[in-house]
Amino acid sequence: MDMRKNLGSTAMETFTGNKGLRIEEPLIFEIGDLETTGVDFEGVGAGASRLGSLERRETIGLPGLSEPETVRHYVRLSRKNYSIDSGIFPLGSCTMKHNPRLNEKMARLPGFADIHPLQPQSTVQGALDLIDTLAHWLVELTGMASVAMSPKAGAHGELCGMVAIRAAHEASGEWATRRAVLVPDSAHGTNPATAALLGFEVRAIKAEADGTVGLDAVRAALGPDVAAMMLTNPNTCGLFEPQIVTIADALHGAGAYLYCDGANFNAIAGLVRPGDLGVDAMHINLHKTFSTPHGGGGPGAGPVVFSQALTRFAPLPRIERNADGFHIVEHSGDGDRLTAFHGQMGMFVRALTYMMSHGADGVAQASRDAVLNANYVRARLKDVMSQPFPDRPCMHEALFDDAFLKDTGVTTLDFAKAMIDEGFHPMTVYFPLVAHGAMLIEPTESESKQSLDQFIDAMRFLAEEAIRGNVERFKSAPNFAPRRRLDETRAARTPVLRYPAPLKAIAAE
Amino acid sequence: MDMRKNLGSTAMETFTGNKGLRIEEPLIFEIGDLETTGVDFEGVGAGASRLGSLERRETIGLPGLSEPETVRHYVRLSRKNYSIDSGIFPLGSCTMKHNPRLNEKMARLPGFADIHPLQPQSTVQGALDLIDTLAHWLVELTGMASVAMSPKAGAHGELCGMVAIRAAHEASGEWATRRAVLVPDSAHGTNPATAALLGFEVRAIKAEADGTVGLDAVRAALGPDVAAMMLTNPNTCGLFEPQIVTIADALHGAGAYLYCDGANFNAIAGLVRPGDLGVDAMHINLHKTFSTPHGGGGPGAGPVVFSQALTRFAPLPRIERNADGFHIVEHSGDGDRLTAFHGQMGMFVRALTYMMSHGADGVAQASRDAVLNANYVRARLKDVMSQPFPDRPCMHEALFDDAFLKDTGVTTLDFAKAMIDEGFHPMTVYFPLVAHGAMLIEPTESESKQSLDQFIDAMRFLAEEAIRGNVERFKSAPNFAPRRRLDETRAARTPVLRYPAPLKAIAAE
Amino acid sequence: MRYLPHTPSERAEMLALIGAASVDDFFADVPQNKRLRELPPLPLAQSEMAVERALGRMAARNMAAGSVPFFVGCGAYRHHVPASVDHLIQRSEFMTSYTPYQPEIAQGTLQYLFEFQTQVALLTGMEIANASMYDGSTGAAEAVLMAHRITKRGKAVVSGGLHPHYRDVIKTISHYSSNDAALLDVGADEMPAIDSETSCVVVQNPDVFGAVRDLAPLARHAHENGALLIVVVTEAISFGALKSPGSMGADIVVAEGQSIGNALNFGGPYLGLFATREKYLRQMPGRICGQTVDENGKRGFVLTLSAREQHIRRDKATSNICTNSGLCALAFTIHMTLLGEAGLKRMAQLNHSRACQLADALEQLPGVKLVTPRFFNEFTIETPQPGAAVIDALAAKGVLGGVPASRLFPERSELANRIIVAATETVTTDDIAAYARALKEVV
Amino acid sequence: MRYLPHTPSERAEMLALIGAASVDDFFADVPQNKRLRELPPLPLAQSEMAVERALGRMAARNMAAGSVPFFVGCGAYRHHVPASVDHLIQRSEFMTSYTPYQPEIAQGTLQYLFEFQTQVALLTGMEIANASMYDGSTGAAEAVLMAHRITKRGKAVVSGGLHPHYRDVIKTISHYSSNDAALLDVGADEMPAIDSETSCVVVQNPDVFGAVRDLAPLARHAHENGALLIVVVTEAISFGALKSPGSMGADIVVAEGQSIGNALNFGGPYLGLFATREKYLRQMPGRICGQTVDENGKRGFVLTLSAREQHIRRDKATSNICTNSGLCALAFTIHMTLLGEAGLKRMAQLNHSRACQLADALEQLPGVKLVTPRFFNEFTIETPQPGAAVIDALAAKGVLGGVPASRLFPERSELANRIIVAATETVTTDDIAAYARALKEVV
Ligand SMILES: Cc1ncc(COP(=O)(O)O)c(C=O)c1O
Ligand SMILES: Cc1ncc(COP(=O)(O)O)c(C=O)c1O
Repeated sequence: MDMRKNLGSTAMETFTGNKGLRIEEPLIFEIGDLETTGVDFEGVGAGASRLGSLERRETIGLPGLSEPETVRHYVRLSRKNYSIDSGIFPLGSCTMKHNPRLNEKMARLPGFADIHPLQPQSTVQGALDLIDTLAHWLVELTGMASVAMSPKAGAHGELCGMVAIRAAHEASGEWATRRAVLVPDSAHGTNPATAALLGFEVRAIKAEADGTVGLDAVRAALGPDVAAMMLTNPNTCGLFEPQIVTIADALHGAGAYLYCDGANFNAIAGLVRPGDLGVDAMHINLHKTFSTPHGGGGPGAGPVVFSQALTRFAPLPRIERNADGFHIVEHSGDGDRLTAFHGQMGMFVRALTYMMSHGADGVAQASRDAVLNANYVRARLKDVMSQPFPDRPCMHEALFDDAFLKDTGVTTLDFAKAMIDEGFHPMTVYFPLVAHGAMLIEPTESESKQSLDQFIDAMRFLAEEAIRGNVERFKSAPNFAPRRRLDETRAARTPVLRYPAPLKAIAAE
Repeated sequence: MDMRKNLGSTAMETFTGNKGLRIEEPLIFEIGDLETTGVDFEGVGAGASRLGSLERRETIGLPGLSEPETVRHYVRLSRKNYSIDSGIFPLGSCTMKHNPRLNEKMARLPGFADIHPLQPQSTVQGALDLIDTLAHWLVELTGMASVAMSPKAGAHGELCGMVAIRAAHEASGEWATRRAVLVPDSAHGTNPATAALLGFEVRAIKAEADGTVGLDAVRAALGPDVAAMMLTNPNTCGLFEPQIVTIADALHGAGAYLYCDGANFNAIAGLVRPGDLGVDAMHINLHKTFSTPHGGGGPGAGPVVFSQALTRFAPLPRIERNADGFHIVEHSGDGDRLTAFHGQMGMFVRALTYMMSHGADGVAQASRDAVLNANYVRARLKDVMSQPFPDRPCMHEALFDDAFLKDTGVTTLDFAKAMIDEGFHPMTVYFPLVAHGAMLIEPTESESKQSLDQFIDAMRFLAEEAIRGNVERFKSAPNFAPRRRLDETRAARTPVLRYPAPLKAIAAE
Repeated sequence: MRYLPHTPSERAEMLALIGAASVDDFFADVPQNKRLRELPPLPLAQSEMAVERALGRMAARNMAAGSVPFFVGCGAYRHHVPASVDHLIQRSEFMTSYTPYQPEIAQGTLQYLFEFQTQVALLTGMEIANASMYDGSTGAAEAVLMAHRITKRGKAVVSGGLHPHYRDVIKTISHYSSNDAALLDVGADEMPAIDSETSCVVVQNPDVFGAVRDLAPLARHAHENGALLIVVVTEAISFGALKSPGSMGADIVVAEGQSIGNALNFGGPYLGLFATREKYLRQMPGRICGQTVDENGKRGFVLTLSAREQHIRRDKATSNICTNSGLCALAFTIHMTLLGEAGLKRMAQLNHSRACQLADALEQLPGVKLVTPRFFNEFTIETPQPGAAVIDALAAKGVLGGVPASRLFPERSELANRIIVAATETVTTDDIAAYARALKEVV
Repeated sequence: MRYLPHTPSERAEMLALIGAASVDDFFADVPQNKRLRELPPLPLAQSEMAVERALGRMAARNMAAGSVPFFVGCGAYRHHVPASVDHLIQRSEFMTSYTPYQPEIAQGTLQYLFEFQTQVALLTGMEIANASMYDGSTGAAEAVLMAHRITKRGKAVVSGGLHPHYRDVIKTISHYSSNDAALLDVGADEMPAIDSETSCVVVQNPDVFGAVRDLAPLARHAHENGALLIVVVTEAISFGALKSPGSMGADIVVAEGQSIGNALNFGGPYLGLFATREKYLRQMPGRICGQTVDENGKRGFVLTLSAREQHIRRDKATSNICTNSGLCALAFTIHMTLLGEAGLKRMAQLNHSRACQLADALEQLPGVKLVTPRFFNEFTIETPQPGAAVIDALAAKGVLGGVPASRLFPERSELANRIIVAATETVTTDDIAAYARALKEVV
């Protein structure tokens, strides 16, 4: 690499392209080679091989780095990321709350991390107890009849819940005629995607002017062909669905089920039980409400709680307890299965640690604080920003739209990028679709008042700047991030999805 | 805090003062309060107190933060630091090599981290075995007779070694007349400081023109009043002292001892044994040669190896082995003691892990690579920078001076600060004192050729820039670090060494 | 509560500013009778110390793999993961960040995903890979759906050597996702009949019994009949020793990536690897990271081709997946980078030779028969007694000796006396001796 | 070797560029006969797995405090340290950086040092503090030397309640550092004679037997006679419960900070806290961090007043200390920040009440006598048998019951039957019952 190319005309350019602690980092394919390794092994003798002609003989092309180089490479990469630990991460719907380190420590106890899903059940009684205890918490907090623990994330939980609903209709012989699923247009994309994947027909329900789902709209769409409704509550506008109980009644009256997207359960945990609202199935994103880390995109966990009516349609495996301990039921007639093993044990340990730490009281207080924080953000921003649904109190997130940016030339995206320059992760943008240029702010309970005030003050400043016509700050943003704005169109038009050159060629260069 | 003050006239200033991922962070005293805590306790009842009038009743003024705030505060602070994991850290004499994570993991095993120095010795046999095993490695690698494990760092090891030397002279009745210690002027400050602390008189020895200590200079200073010489080998100019064996002979012939500062043992470990060179005592900085992390300034560990002659003057405690296991000898007549317990166990575990990982072969190879890397840096920089001692091959570090900057207006310090902008930690500057405007570069064996080349290319570029007269780049540096150049004079003239306002007053503000 | 920053007075201040009397005001939309009047009947908050003790006690009731001679596999493998891997994935910036929706401040995540995708493509011998699925089994089901979309056919043929849990996941998803979907089971070594409705053949290699085979003839057979070949791999270390699925003609490769970088974790979280041919790119499920440039022309990475995904395409998406296995993918990438080509091959070789040693030792015991002569690091033996009883007896002696085939195939009585046994680089000569000794006593 | 990045060909390339035939060329200055011809007789390189196994075996041969009822103190205390502390100190940027010589890229370290110094000053009730010493005992010796410098006197009076290891360190350093230094031992409760050669009185509170006392009279006595009062504290949690040394008149406070943020670690690394009055600033040993501004006027921190230190002043320095206990100080600061005023006071209260409970329980046993009625979290009991035998018998029953006084004072036979017992917040009611039960069986 010739680093002179980093030198522009100004004195402020550096030779390396680095800027102090902001260090440029190549790909492993540009620094590794085929010989180097950061892992030593003893006793790799010649040894007889039983593989014969099936042995892989060609060069794979995988770069290796020594341990010091590897550590440095990934530490450097990490420093290009924003995280909860860097500051407020107000992505609406994503619930970026504090991830306690105790949870990480517990998940790494050999008694949890170093046990195999298929070792004799007598040797994993503590693990089964843990899953059972967590299940008990989930059932109690939701007021439901049972829980399926295996789903791997929220969307997988939706799959689990909707599979049960379809199975129930199949069992009652109505599946042939009940294929419609009502989905409000504010729903998360996973809702319609899940329904469609399972052969349901998605029937969209328009939101009322106040951002909630109206009973009339549901009634109008209801019929003998409706299998279920997928409702998010609190919904993706951050509002508690005021009609949820009557909607549930209407659905049940019409022979349909109510699936609740529980991504926003963190607003009501410990305060309101979905089971009391008429919900038949709901997934719980442990990585949202119960704080297992998001990990830059996963892993999560999405256990699904069920009403009595759907319990018997839950997939395998399930854990049962009898006189001589816990048992995993892995086979049972034609039982459905959604994943190879018993679910996200590593996440279960973290979630239970979180719950036991908070206790019932702490869980309720966390919900209250989350709601308080969102309302505080909303109250302090409402005069400079615009709200699509200003009439109802919000729950754990505050939704704004881009009306306040009208005629400024600044878009929601520009606004978000300017927030990056100010040291914040932007809120969720352009979701939900029911708000124009949506900005969905979820502060979570983890933010202190001081942190919220700094965030709010900066947001107010930016809103005022936009209205003052200081557009450059927005259009050029981000100016201070590791990268300026990235060309997403180019990425999609001419996809480069892997390092192209085979490693040998590089070595020869 | 009013953040508007962050806004200068240019559009590039931000409201918060943050710049993307570079986030400003206040002091805990500015964000914490007296009530908040990030640690919960059960069962703190009223309970009877036996303290009576001795109870602390006043407000201490300590700020507390919840756990999320604490984590964020310290993560943010961490991001203002450079580290080995960020890039090359070529501080000469400091040996900033890779810190393997296995060492950290081993040091945290409850069997090592969670044992008490005063619990029954029968319950810590594994720990004593570990110390004994490490001692064996140190004795074998140095070719000495014994080792005292308790010293807490290099300077503490110097104290230990020089105490033994003084004790030996006291025992032979010569202390009254033998008080001089010869110390070359290239020595690290701890050498004269240690000697002086122990009542020795420091007699400086001037280096030869080639940067080494000459036999004649030593002979000239030697006499019946000389207790010892403190010699660093390889020395702080990065040179192996070619006369060390004859110097040792001369000292011994004159009734004096040779103390070797072993800070640079990493150049010769596995290749040359100080015991074979005539050394009587030498400390080993486990945090340098054996890679226990420097931790932003400690803790380290400085075991001292002794020749047969000095062995009986080693301080307590010592570990002995007999038929029924290991014993710690904690009391023995009037034995000296330098610290409360048995030394830096946490560092011992790390160092032994490092040694066992490398093995004798790996330790030797690491020394060779360290020396190779330093010579490579030197060879590739010698035409654009200047060397005070160009004649001998260097060992593990390459010394330059500021002659090449003459008349450029750029100082060694300016040069160092410009390196920061390029994404590097500077080398050691202005040490050793025998080189004018010294720049002491120690790459260590952990750097890949690619990393060295990038560093060297940037150094060459900067050297050329200085000579080209592009001085602004240096004078204004660092431009891209979390802070511009800091006013050290002000810090020393009007010392502010703690947060001044009591916390109550802040809360009331 | 240590995780909640507000003091009571701050809460009061905030309520005052909002103009609310209490937090209850915000719950006005919740019907009065649906608000809990009391806390749910669950324990109250506990200190860190108390929680740590309680969980420590639960953990102590499990037999950790590392504490005994350990030979359990069948889709999850115990390997040594270097300490630096776990340290690095716990960096706040990796662990506590979200899916990289704002690429300018998520280049760390995006760059490792790009590295990951490339590594997966190289290992599987395919052209492209996505940024991960939940695990191997859900990936396998997604692969079948993808084959249906590509071929516009609705039937999958599943080889008998496929892990039965994988088969059940495929069966469940196939059943519900498409009304005319059908699943045809064929024997492990059978060349299946492929009709005009068959979209794909799903085969596992090494199969669930540990047997390895050449898939080229099967690939040819599938392709000649207009079907795709989906290859499932549950032991990713085998990529270092066995001909790549790509080189044998696979169209989609799905693998469980746990073996590289990730702990056993009692079954999750794991890591689905998903690779295919470039021509099928737009039918691929899941997130994909792509290279681009920023406004200054500097290389950078973004999530791309999201027109396939649920958040853009909603009910027309290729999959409903959203959260995937990001951090497990990071662990994989770091471990894979540490290994490199040389290390992976050495590790694979060591796995194979340990397994050969073990097979040799067990085969010598009277009554024990090796059923799968050609294997990588896992094989099947037959014992005189039911496998489940043998495994329980071994466990009582402190040896975790494998998986009785009856646990996976309770309905197939012909497998009742079989045990599937795995040996990785973590197995020592002493472990092998201990197994042989214990088994001798048991059979 | 996994830690060494060079390939053989890179080494060759580098040698070629340098113009050297081999690395041996660089060792030309080492006399031929002094170069090792063979590797030292030590084991060869081992894999991470092998090293982990070997060290794991060693660790398993120790009785971890957390695995048994545990009551050992005397200068090192087992407290619960929140998991976040250990996570944070392992951040690369903290753990793998050096002493902050380049402040512009070390503000993270410098700012926490400033926070640390302030916390230490507040806890001890003093005006200023340094950036740490190796541990409490070396800090105590430095304090005596500092008192000598300030008063220009050379004799230290040491109270009998001082930890004997601390006393021995002071004695050793005093003996060697100054030719006319002398050490006078006085009983714990004695008001010592202070002559014109006495620079300081060193007293520990709570003392090594756990007893607490009011130091104000002693301070007055010392000051009236021109000597300084040095207060040693080995249990930092006591700062949350006991009148501060500063408020009782201390001139220098030295403490072992291990209790806050740091594990037992078999005795090290630990953390020396060192605080004094502002007027003695320039005689203080060790590093000091100070506040300043950068060129843009922004607040920042630097190491300052280094004219006291060895790297500037060489043989005129106040101390030879260089590397100190940086990362332990960080652990302390983080734990202290998590606790805050409220948490520390609660923790101290809990320690005290656990110790009271334990004392009550033990005192009731026939033959057991409480010797120190006024204590914080540690006290001394007398048993009918020699303390050492009692402790060994308890250990055999799986209870680590404290330190026999004879281990610290082998020469004082009047203490032979005494045991020093500590109880912290980690002690449960069950632990206390277990101790009482076991002790009853033993005495
Ligand atoms: C409202 C809503 N529903 C469903 C999901 C999907 O959950 P997951 O990402 O865990 O699959 C999300 C999260 O992204 C969400 O916000
Ligand atoms: C040459 C030399 N001697 C002695 C020391 C002192 O060692 P320590 O910092 O471990 O006390 C150092 C390190 O700073 C050094 O470089």
